[in-house]
Amino acid sequence: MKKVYANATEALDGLLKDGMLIAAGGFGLSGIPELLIAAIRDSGVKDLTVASNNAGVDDFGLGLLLQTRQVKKMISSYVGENAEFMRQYLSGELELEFNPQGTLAERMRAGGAGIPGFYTKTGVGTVIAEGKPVMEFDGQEYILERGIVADLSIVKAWKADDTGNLIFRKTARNFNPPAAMCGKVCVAEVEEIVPRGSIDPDHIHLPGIYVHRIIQGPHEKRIEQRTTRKREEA
Amino acid sequence: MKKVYANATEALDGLLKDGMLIAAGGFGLSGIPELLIAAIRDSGVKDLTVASNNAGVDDFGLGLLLQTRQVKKMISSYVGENAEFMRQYLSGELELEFNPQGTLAERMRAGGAGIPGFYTKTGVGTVIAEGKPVMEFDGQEYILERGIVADLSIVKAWKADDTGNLIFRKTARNFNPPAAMCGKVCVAEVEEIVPRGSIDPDHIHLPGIYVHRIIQGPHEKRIEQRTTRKREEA
Amino acid sequence: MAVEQKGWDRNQMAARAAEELEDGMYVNLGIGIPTLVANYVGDKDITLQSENGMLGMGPFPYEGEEDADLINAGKQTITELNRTSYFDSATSFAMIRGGKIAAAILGAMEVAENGDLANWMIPKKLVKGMGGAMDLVAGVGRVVVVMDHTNKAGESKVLKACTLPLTGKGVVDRIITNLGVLDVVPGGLKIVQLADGISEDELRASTEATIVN
Amino acid sequence: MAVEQKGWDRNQMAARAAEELEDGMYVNLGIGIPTLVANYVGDKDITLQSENGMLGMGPFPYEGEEDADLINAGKQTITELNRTSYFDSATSFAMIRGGKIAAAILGAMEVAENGDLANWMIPKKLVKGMGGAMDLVAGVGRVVVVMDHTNKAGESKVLKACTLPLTGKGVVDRIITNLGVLDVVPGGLKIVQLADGISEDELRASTEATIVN
Repeated sequence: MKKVYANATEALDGLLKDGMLIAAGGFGLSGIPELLIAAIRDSGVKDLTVASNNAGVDDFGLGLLLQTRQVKKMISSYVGENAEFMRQYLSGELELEFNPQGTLAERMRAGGAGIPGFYTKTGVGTVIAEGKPVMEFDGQEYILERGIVADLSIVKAWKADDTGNLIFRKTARNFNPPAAMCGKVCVAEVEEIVPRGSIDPDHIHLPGIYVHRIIQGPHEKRIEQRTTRKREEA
Repeated sequence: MKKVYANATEALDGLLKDGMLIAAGGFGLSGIPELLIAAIRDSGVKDLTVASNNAGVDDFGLGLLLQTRQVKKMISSYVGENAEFMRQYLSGELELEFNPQGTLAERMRAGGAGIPGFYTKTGVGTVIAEGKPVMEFDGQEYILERGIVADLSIVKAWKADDTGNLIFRKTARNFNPPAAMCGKVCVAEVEEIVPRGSIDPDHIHLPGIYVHRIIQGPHEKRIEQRTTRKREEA
Repeated sequence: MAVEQKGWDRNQMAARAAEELEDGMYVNLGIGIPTLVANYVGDKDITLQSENGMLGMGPFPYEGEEDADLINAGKQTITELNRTSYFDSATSFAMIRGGKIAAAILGAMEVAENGDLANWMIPKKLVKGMGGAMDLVAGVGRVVVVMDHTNKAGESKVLKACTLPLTGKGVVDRIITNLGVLDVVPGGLKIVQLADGISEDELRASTEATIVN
Repeated sequence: MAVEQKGWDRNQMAARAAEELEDGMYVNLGIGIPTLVANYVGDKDITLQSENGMLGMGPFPYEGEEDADLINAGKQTITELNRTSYFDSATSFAMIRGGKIAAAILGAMEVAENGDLANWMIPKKLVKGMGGAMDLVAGVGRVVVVMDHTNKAGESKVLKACTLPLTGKGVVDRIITNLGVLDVVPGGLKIVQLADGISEDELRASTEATIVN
């Protein structure tokens, strides 16, 4: 069962369809599947719903799909870094469903874990609770949130073996594992494909069962806010 | 904030109370907190409810607490390895709540994750569903299962640093992370306490936030079923 | 001595069950005959899950190389492969419940024509627990049962309705017995294949369930 | 030029907020003044969570050592410590929602006497999203708000009831402003401390919320 593909376009072959739901990993511009996003843009697929914590910036990450108007709806927790997003949203061209960040992450994990709904305190008494079933547990109110099952997941990892076992690096892990879990099909892009057995089985962050196709490629890995301290402060 | 204690008795000091709910890691006899179980036996605490996938064997693991009649109720998925358990259960001395294995694991994770209830297909149409609220999602029936929050979690890991970051080894990981997550207090026993920074932060399986007290000690690590093949078969 | 079983023996049943598996599948094998299926996958690229927290289960270790930290769901010592990954029980059943495991091959006490499965308890006998069986049958993509067609008294275990407490309701896709292969379809069971030396009449005579073809 | 603020300045507010933290605590600090709290924890053993998947957040990197794979929830480049662990977003919010984070110190637009908090949106203005704020206030053990007592127009931000859409209902435990420290208690707010040079009358005059002491 060959999972390794030559490039992002080949890895997405046959998987894209207008109107589909895509779950994407990444936080800000860190750990985003930049090669797959570019290939989705080039494919011309449209009317997408994208579940992703953020929406990239104007000219990088998911912002690329907003420029081309391929996205119909975003499911996100924070979209403040994207002026084009705001323009489309305020003009009514783009739908937006805000989810609290932890609710979004848990909805993805739940969808992947066969859990169609779970109760959470997050958002009780706020606009987030509107229209959602409420249940009381031990005297406290909770709202029902739904699991997300995506038609396609796109994620970025640090390394993979050819069976799809993935490891991530530092905070670039973020939404990638839950996004991968919730996809009916998951395509992963990595910085390096390593031989089987070269990753300690106890170090694998996401087992290959969740990953159907893999590509290796060069990543820009853009930094959104370069904050530093001076050496003399040390 | 000192988390490292000299031994199991000191690590449990002040944490034990008659009638409490304890969540224990381990699968069969693999990855069980054997030192903490022995110390709980020696403490004489009684009327315990123990959430653990299995109940040990007659003379090892949680079986020790059954011998001494310190357990009032078990929440488990499989208890077939323990004759004393069966005797007490059939004579009505011991309560038993069977949970499907995945439901038990998820109940522990949910309890630790602030999720008081979640829906699952597991057990629909079986005795497990009796008395549980049902909800339909996308035309399919699911039952509501509750998160478990334990008064105390006892787990076994391979290594810890002194801030409580844990790593496990092979299939001895099993129920230990979810059990640790669901405890109001969690005590971990490990084979080795290593210096801070000697575990790659990307390799940590359970962050120290879940672990309040740690002991290091010698482990018997008994094998329940020693199955082998002969070298000439290779 | 056990009575000579008609049709396929344990290994033939396992070999037939192995034909259910396709290249690239992640599979969970139950205890008993299902465990033998691993011997018959040939060069198909199959990854075995052990629900206590492992994908890529290897064979038993060589004598002296047993590891208390490396066991399967039957608590037997095993080994790892170069594709192996380990994870905790919540993650393990997340992938089972979430339908990521393509197939489970399991034993059974009873199967009914509506796909009901009973394989975890006999009332008033010792009750050991369902372990992961209820999660598996509820969650995996395809449930294949491998079992003897009849019990020791010669009574059918392939029934109109289960008499024992259920492990899952309407969960079985295919039944492989010593007498042949049957699929759960609307209205009852459909004979897919007869075991070597078994006539269709023999199979029908040993089956209480409705056969639709 | 900004108008000279009465009472504590930003750093003094951060220093006061740092007094809320006890040895051994795991803490989440919001953007703005709360970020400054890290400068005032002294030798207390505090572990900072960054909700994008990290415990044990270190300071900004030295110039030239920025790592695109190592950022905080404000998307700033940071560093790791020898206690650091990384995890995914579902695990991160599992610990937040599960009450494992002892305290969150957050900014606010408005706080009400019943503990309601508004800090994520102003209707008809740009809406950027709540990020992790709703999860934090619903889940952590103790919510401490650090903010200016009044807005630029001199109007109280410590209200009888919030006018903006809520981030959380009845979630705030303590309010630290440039004028002092107030606790949310049954019936309203209780003055715990006055900022340097601030009289109780000044604090009361700038507070719309009911003060119970």
